[in-house]
Amino acid sequence: MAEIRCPMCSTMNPETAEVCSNCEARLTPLVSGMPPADQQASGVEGIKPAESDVPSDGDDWLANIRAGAIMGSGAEDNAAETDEPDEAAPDWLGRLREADSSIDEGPPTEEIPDWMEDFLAAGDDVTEEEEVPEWLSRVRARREVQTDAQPGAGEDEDWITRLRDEAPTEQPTGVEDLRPSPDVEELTEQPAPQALDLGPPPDVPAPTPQGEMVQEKPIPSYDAGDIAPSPEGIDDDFQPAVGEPILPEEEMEWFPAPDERELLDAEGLPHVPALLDGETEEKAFTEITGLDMDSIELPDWLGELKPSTPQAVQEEDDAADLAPATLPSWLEAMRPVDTFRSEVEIESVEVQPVESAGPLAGLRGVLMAEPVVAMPRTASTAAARLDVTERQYAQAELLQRLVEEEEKEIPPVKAERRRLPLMRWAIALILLLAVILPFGFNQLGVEGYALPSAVSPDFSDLLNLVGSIPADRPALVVFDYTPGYSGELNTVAGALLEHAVMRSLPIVTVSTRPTGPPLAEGLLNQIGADYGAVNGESYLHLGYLSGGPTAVQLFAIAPRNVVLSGYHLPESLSEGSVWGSPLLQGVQQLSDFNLVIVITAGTDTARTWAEQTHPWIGDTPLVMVLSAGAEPLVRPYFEASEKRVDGILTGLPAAVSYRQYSGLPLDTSVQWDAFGLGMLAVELILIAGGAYGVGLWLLRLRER
Amino acid sequence: MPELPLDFIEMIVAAFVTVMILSYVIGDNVLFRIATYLFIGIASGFAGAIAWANVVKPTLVQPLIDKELVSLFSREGAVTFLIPWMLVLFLLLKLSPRLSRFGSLPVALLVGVGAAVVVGGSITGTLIPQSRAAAETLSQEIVFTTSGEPLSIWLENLISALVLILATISVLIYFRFSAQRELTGGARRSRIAEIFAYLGQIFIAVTFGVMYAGALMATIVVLAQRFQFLHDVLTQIVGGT
Amino acid sequence: MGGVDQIGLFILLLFVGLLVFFVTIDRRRPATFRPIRGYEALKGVIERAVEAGERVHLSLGTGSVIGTDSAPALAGLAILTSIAETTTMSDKPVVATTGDGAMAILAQDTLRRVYTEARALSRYSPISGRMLGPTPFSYVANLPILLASEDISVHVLAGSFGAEGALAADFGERQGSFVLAGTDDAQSQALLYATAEHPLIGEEIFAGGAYLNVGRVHRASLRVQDAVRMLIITGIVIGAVLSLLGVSF
Amino acid sequence: MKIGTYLLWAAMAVGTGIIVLLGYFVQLDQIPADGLVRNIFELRLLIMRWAVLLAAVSLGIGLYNLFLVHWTKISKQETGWKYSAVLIVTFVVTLILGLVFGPDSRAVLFLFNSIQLPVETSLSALLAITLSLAGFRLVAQRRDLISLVFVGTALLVLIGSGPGIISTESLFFGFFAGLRNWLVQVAAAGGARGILLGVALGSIVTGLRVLLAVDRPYGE
Repeated sequence: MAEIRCPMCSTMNPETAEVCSNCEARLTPLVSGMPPADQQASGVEGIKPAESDVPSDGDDWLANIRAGAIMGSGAEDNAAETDEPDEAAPDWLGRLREADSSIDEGPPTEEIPDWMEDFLAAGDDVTEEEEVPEWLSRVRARREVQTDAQPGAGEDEDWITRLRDEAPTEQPTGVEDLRPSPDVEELTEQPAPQALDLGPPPDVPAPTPQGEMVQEKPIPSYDAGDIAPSPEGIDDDFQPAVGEPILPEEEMEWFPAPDERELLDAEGLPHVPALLDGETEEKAFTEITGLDMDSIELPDWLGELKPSTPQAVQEEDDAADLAPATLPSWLEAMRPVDTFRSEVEIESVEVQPVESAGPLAGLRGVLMAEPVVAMPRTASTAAARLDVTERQYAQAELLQRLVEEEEKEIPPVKAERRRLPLMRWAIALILLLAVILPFGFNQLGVEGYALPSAVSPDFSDLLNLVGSIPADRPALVVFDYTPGYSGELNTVAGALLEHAVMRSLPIVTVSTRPTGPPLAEGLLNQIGADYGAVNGESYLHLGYLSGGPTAVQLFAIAPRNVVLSGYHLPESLSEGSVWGSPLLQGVQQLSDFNLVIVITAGTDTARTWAEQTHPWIGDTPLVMVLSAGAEPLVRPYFEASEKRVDGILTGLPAAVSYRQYSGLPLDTSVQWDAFGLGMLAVELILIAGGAYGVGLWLLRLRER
Repeated sequence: MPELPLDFIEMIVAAFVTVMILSYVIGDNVLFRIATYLFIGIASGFAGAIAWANVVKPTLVQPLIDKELVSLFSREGAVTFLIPWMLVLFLLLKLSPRLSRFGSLPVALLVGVGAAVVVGGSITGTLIPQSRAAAETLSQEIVFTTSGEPLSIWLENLISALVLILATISVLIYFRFSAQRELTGGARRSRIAEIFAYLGQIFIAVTFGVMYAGALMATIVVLAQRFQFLHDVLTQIVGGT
Repeated sequence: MGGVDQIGLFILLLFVGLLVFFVTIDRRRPATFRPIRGYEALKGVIERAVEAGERVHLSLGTGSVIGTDSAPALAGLAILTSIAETTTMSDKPVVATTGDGAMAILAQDTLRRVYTEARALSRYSPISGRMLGPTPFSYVANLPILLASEDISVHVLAGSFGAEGALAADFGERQGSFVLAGTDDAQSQALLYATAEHPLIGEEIFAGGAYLNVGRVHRASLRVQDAVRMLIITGIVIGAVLSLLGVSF
Repeated sequence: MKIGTYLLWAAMAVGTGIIVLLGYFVQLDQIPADGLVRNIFELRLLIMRWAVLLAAVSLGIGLYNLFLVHWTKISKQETGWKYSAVLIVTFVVTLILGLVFGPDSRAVLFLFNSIQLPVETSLSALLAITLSLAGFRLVAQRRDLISLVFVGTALLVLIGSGPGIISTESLFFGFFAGLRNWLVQVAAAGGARGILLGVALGSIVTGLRVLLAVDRPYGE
């Protein structure tokens, strides 16, 4: 069913509609005898006259227009000042009336603008080529060719149907019938008035009637290093022919890509038909491939760089009186020559359609709303080729990919549906059970893991070292770990400190972390309770050294200048300075301590104490109590030829062994079993992960 | 009942807070957030009090109390009292967004000292000692048998020394950033570097595996110790001993 | 002048000389670096975060400015410069957090400089560089709430961490964020290798400035590292041969 | 080169940096200096002590920044403002107790032992579950040779370190303990040395960029 386009807002409306569905403008012409209400409802509200001005008989359509003219006079006054005096205002009405009476004469002659006049004159007299603009002479040549090719083209047919007939008719040999299949025919039936349709850029999907997005076909990715892609790389679906509406993908499926063999030229190099240069090559090409150049469409933005025929180029050169500009060869090859053939013809008045709506409804020969330039035109059939080499083609491809990538919207990452952390719960449950069960071993009479019996070689050195330290001067114990690691390090360091307290070695603590002093007070308070060691007599806290390695170096050089107040001092010392304590009598610098024990979980801290104190520690042994993970990084300091670390104690197993061999009481059996079961659980978890991973990998291997 | 109720209350609160944090295993929840914010508040207050008591007060305030005003303006007073006060005042300008620009002098001092400690500590503490230790790995005692040393021990020591040097060199080569430009615009190592880098990657995986195992062992000990603590608290509450 | 560590001084001057040399030849003979997967992916996800109106979070770790553990945080500040330049115009600009007061001040100064250069100082907020907690664990404990409340989709750890760095990375993974993590401590690197989606191992954390195009000197720095690396390897091999021959040094 | 205040800051950073750096290579106490200090060594000590003081004051500024963030959240009643209220109350109470009675007072130690210590230890305990899950996922999902070597090595070290699948008293424990020691003391030590050297290279160049005023994190 044909449709009418609303002149006011260009919306497509069914032919039968009187009023535009979008802006309710009047679609059906005003015919005399229509009741005033219809006229008013005719959508002319914008210029509806006031009640009093409406003439009594109401049905004279000229009176309405005059009322409109009065309403608009305010605007016209302004316009008038610029264009014509007031008296001349009714004059255009007169002309309208003449146009109304002689609708068939076509546009009033005196009104014709100059360019139009030339055009018409050119239409009558073909021979005077000099004055006729050159582009018009070609247009006229084109028209004669056309009329020969299509005798009897219906005069009165709708301009769109003629447009469609313009589509290439000869069927290129060797390629299946490219004529759109019947169901596509209806789509092209719809009079979709288009401006100069160069086709939207291939990546911007043309709005389809149903509004659903046309699925873009991704350009096949290839490395820049490859030779220019053969035409299959440019899928026809992807590049709509110029002038044709972009069809939903499924309809275009039957538009097959040309066969690869045909596109290879004699030497086997993949020729890109659209880009061969020169008329002669084109013939050779058509003979080889039998493919007509029109059917192969360029990427749209390349489309504008339409090839120019050598002969047209020659003409331009002659006409120019200026010295021809010397263009670079590659630019010369790409210089477009206007090959568009204006399809627009100004028909005689009889043929012109009656204006169906709007204030000029019922009139003929009304100028088109769109500028003439915007009228549909199609490229001429005899388009010449671009002189483009392979390298330029590859660069064009690269440029096109870059353009498309820029415009391509980064697809939003679909937020993973928050799945229940079942794996995390399962592993947590296994670990918690493994650690909790040993507390019930005694009640259940289950025997736990046996305590370690083997003694590692570097272990006995440490035992002898701590066992042989004299008690005349204090041992410095550095608490450089955070409360987070106290669970492990209190247990490991506890063995060493308990051994020292058992041997009544005086202990002085210091820390380069704010939380170190309270940890030291907590651990020594717990150990001292069993051996009667009291703060201020058996042990003393120097407190917090702020400043990291800088403070360590300052402390190593001159401890008394750095530590000013001390931490949690007993009442007897709280008035004076911590250095007044008898424990610290002979201590002036770091080497005056009998032993330095550094308890830390971090390898950086261990390295800092090993490096920064080395020049000032003298012969005092340095022992490191480490978390299990720090051992590999500190061991090089312990094994270097020039020893910087004299003893290492790492992890719970070593601590349990130390307790066994230093004769300390062993109250850690439950913790040892919990540790053992925890390790068992973790080992099984890792084995399960490994088995799962290897299994999947083998499955994939077999599938491939 | 424990002698001091404070210790008992301390233990009960610690047990509650432990359960609130371990509940994060199930998922982020209100209990976890309350315990976390309590912890951050206390840690911040504690750190502020320690910084004041151990550093700021002894340097900026104590001299005002202990020393006469005259000595503060002497040569020694200038460097231990006046200049520090000036730097601190400049630093406090950072509190106001408008004047913040002029507080950059002390920050520049901090950055200068930090950068120097990084460069000096790395050169003298790691680069030289570690390179020397790597070079000395293949010493004569290891390569040539000493009398009475069993062959297997000698072989094991020799292989260990070679593996030590090979591990260090291949890991260093793996971290090499420079590469050759490929035709397609990518970048790739040379053939030899590729072999050493792959070997280096395996040694890195072994090193990380050892450290990961160590950390895992440490955290299992902590997990066991936490439940030991909860078990002790329960027995004390139930047993009333 | 006795008491001069000549070897140390020579190495220091060697570094400075090589740095100046590589900066001068960078324009004529630009360097090519091997791809690092983490940095490649980071560029894309930052753009997506800006487009999707989500926030990027950079953690500068818990190291102190005047400690040996300040090096990765200084490298983190170079990465912060690059990220901030991309997100100044975003609805939710980058947030930098740290566990040290002085490092928080440096983060604020770095952000202010970037906003000033981008002529967007009005959009700068002082609390976009902040300290979350004074101790390592108090800093990490604050992360899950920050990640949830500030709609963070890119979670970058570039600073000094202990074992708690693994918790920091795991909180990011649970939030479904893109996690890129690097530090200087080898043990923490091992844990981040297991827990983070894009771990930076070894000295890759120090290559952030070069891979995110912060400046010519950053690229020259990587070439200096490679040159000294080859000297160390040569030194180790020659040293091994000399010690084999009984020469001690 | 544009003139600006940044030159002053750069001069301060480079000057103090060079003095502290020289302390690592040169016996500075033999370089005399007249004026405020007797020799360069004393000047270096002073600069380091000022740095320690400024670091502590910066901690104070950081705590004020923390207070401001949460105070803003409360005043704007943003989501989760109740938690911020809990944080601010405990922060102020602990700070006042610490300033008035000292950080080693019984009250402050009560707060430390009842909340800070158990929370940090429990977070460390959570790490056990996190690391186990990460190990499982690493080898189950990434499935490359490197992850397999990583988890395989970890497994061997765990088996050789203590009781688990194999008790410390079983026959095979000796073999696994020896294998564990070799892995830790040879393979991992060599790899760790390579990583330490690499990290040192990166740290040196990063520090040099600051000392040469190429990187200026202290602002313009």
